[in-house]
Amino acid sequence: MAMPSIHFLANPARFQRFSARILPWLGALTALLWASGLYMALLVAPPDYQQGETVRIMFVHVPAAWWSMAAYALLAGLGAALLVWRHPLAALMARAVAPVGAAYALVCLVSGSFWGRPMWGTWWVWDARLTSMLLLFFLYLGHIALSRAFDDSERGDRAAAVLALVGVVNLPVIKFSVDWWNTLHQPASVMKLDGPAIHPSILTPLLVMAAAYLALLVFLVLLRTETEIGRRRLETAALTGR
Amino acid sequence: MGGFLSMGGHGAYIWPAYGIAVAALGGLLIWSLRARAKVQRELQDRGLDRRARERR
Amino acid sequence: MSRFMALVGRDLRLAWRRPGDAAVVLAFFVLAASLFPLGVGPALETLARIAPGVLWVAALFAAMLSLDRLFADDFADGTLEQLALAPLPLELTALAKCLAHWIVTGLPLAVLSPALGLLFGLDAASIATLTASLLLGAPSLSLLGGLGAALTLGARRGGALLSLLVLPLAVPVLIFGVGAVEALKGGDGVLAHFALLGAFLAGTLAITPWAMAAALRQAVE
Amino acid sequence: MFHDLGFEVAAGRALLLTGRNGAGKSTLLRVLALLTPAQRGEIAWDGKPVREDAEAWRARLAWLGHADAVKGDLTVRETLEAAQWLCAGGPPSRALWDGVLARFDLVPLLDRPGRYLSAGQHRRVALARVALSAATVWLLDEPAAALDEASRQSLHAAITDHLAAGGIAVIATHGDIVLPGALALDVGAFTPDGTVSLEAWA
Repeated sequence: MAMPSIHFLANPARFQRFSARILPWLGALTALLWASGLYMALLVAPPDYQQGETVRIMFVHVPAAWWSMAAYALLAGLGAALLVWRHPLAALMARAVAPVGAAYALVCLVSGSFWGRPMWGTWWVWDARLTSMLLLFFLYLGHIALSRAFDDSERGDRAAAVLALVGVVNLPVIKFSVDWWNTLHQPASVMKLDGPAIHPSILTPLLVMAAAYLALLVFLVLLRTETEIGRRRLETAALTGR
Repeated sequence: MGGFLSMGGHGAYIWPAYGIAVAALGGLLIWSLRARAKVQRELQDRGLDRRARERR
Repeated sequence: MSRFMALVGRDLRLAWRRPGDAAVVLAFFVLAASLFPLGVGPALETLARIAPGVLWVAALFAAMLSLDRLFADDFADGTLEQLALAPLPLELTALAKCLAHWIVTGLPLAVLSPALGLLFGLDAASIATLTASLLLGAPSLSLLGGLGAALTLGARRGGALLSLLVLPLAVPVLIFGVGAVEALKGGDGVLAHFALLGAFLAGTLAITPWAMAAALRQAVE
Repeated sequence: MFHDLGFEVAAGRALLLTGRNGAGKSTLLRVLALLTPAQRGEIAWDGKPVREDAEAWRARLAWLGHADAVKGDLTVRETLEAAQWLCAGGPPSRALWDGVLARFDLVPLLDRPGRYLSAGQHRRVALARVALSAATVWLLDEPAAALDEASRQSLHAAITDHLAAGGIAVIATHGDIVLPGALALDVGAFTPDGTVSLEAWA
């Protein structure tokens, strides 16, 4: 039942030829997106009538939140590919994705607290979204720690894959419980910025920054997957004494 | 230029937020590039890299 | 069914032969909870306000402490291989061990909590709600903790790693459990909280046996 | 580890796996017990791949690994009864129980906790568990390890009876078990670089 698209990348050598070809182009695209995104976010976008300039932090905060959650879903998908279809590359790609997802979650947390400071006067606010992001960050740390906790790295990959599958099912429940806990303890917080009714002058920079984050995510994942393939090749070579 | 830097008085929050985001992601990028280079060097030393394997 | 009960019985007998292991966990629960008044101050009304949170967090840590041995002994002496080959599906085997763990740890924690509730100046109704929430929440902890124990079998830093993996997943239990007691004090109904605790337990019962079996199969490979 | 290795064992026959340490004897046994998944290859019972009904195949197995699965805190009686309840779902028949305990000289040790037993005694308890299980296929990994001469005799007798009753045994051994008419297979001969030596089929 191997789906054609996954099967195409199944063979590490074929994957390396594919990634070697597209990495330079993807790198250039990422740099371009980041340059234009930052330019639009800092110079072009108007200040918000309420928050003034601090709204600009949203351009680095919100995309980090989106893609750190998407990366965790990808991690779970790779986990399923490894456990269900024994896809050889999924384990290595999962090792590549986890640190990037964790970094995105960290960026989201830090930028979130910088955003909260002028508005709420404190560095950290137990806001529902920030708290869920903090827990997602811990799930990432758990995944990374578990995948490296065994002498046999394949065992680590499979154990982390099981954790990712349970984690991705549990994540909405965690989010619900935190939102629910938040409404119990705090009146609805003022941060309502990500509603659809965002003014285009704010929406376009946000979308460009989101594209920049995505391009960087894909670039880093392909890059790190190549490294993991190399590492695994070194490991097996050492094991079989070649 | 002054207005741009002070960001309507909130510069002290906007610049660090951007700075940390770029530093963290940039750092991850550099670290990943260096890790790949190190692994490829080791592969070449052991004659395991792609060109050597295709020659065999 | 008889195989399932035989396994639960064997684990209970093993726990009975080593009462020290369970006693240490319960002692830790009491000690961890009683440190808070030393830290926060003896004023009973502050203690009563933070009591549900403190007792639930202490129960969470106590459960985590007792979990890394759940499969480790069987893994070390070869019993896990026999269990993997027994006609009883591995999912049920893992469930039996979590049930035994709940009986040995989860139940006593709940039974002990009224005494600690008094230490914190909780009124009778709050204590009853707290104990009920621990009774309904602890099985989820045993299941999630069992998954953590199975995943970290043979890992280098088992104990601490287990808590890092399991605690984020156990956050809903903590929130609903503590929420129940606070809802009582707030005057509105506790039914919603217990329903959510029950729903979480049902969900955990549906997912973790499969995940534990997969993790155990990897361990015996 | 090994590949292109194939064999067939009929009812009432035994297969002795030999080969130096690390040749893959234990791994082959674990693959047969479905503990370790094989990358390629098939295990069939009566011509039918066992993967289709793994539960039924496992129900036919008795497994003796390097570790004896004897609990320090349980007495020998409790260990054997628990194992019997787990695989058969009920207590063992009186005759079988007495016969096996007598054969492996465990009656005096019945009520002694596992932690006071020696390695040889642990091994005898593990062998008793295998004998008590009504398994058709015995997978034994160096069963004679840590056994004294007397215990080795009772092991030999137990295997012979098992084969006589139409059972099958696959035994990894260092040559310390001699079974007339048994197939022998040197797992070391099937080394990864593909050299297959035919005399392995002695």
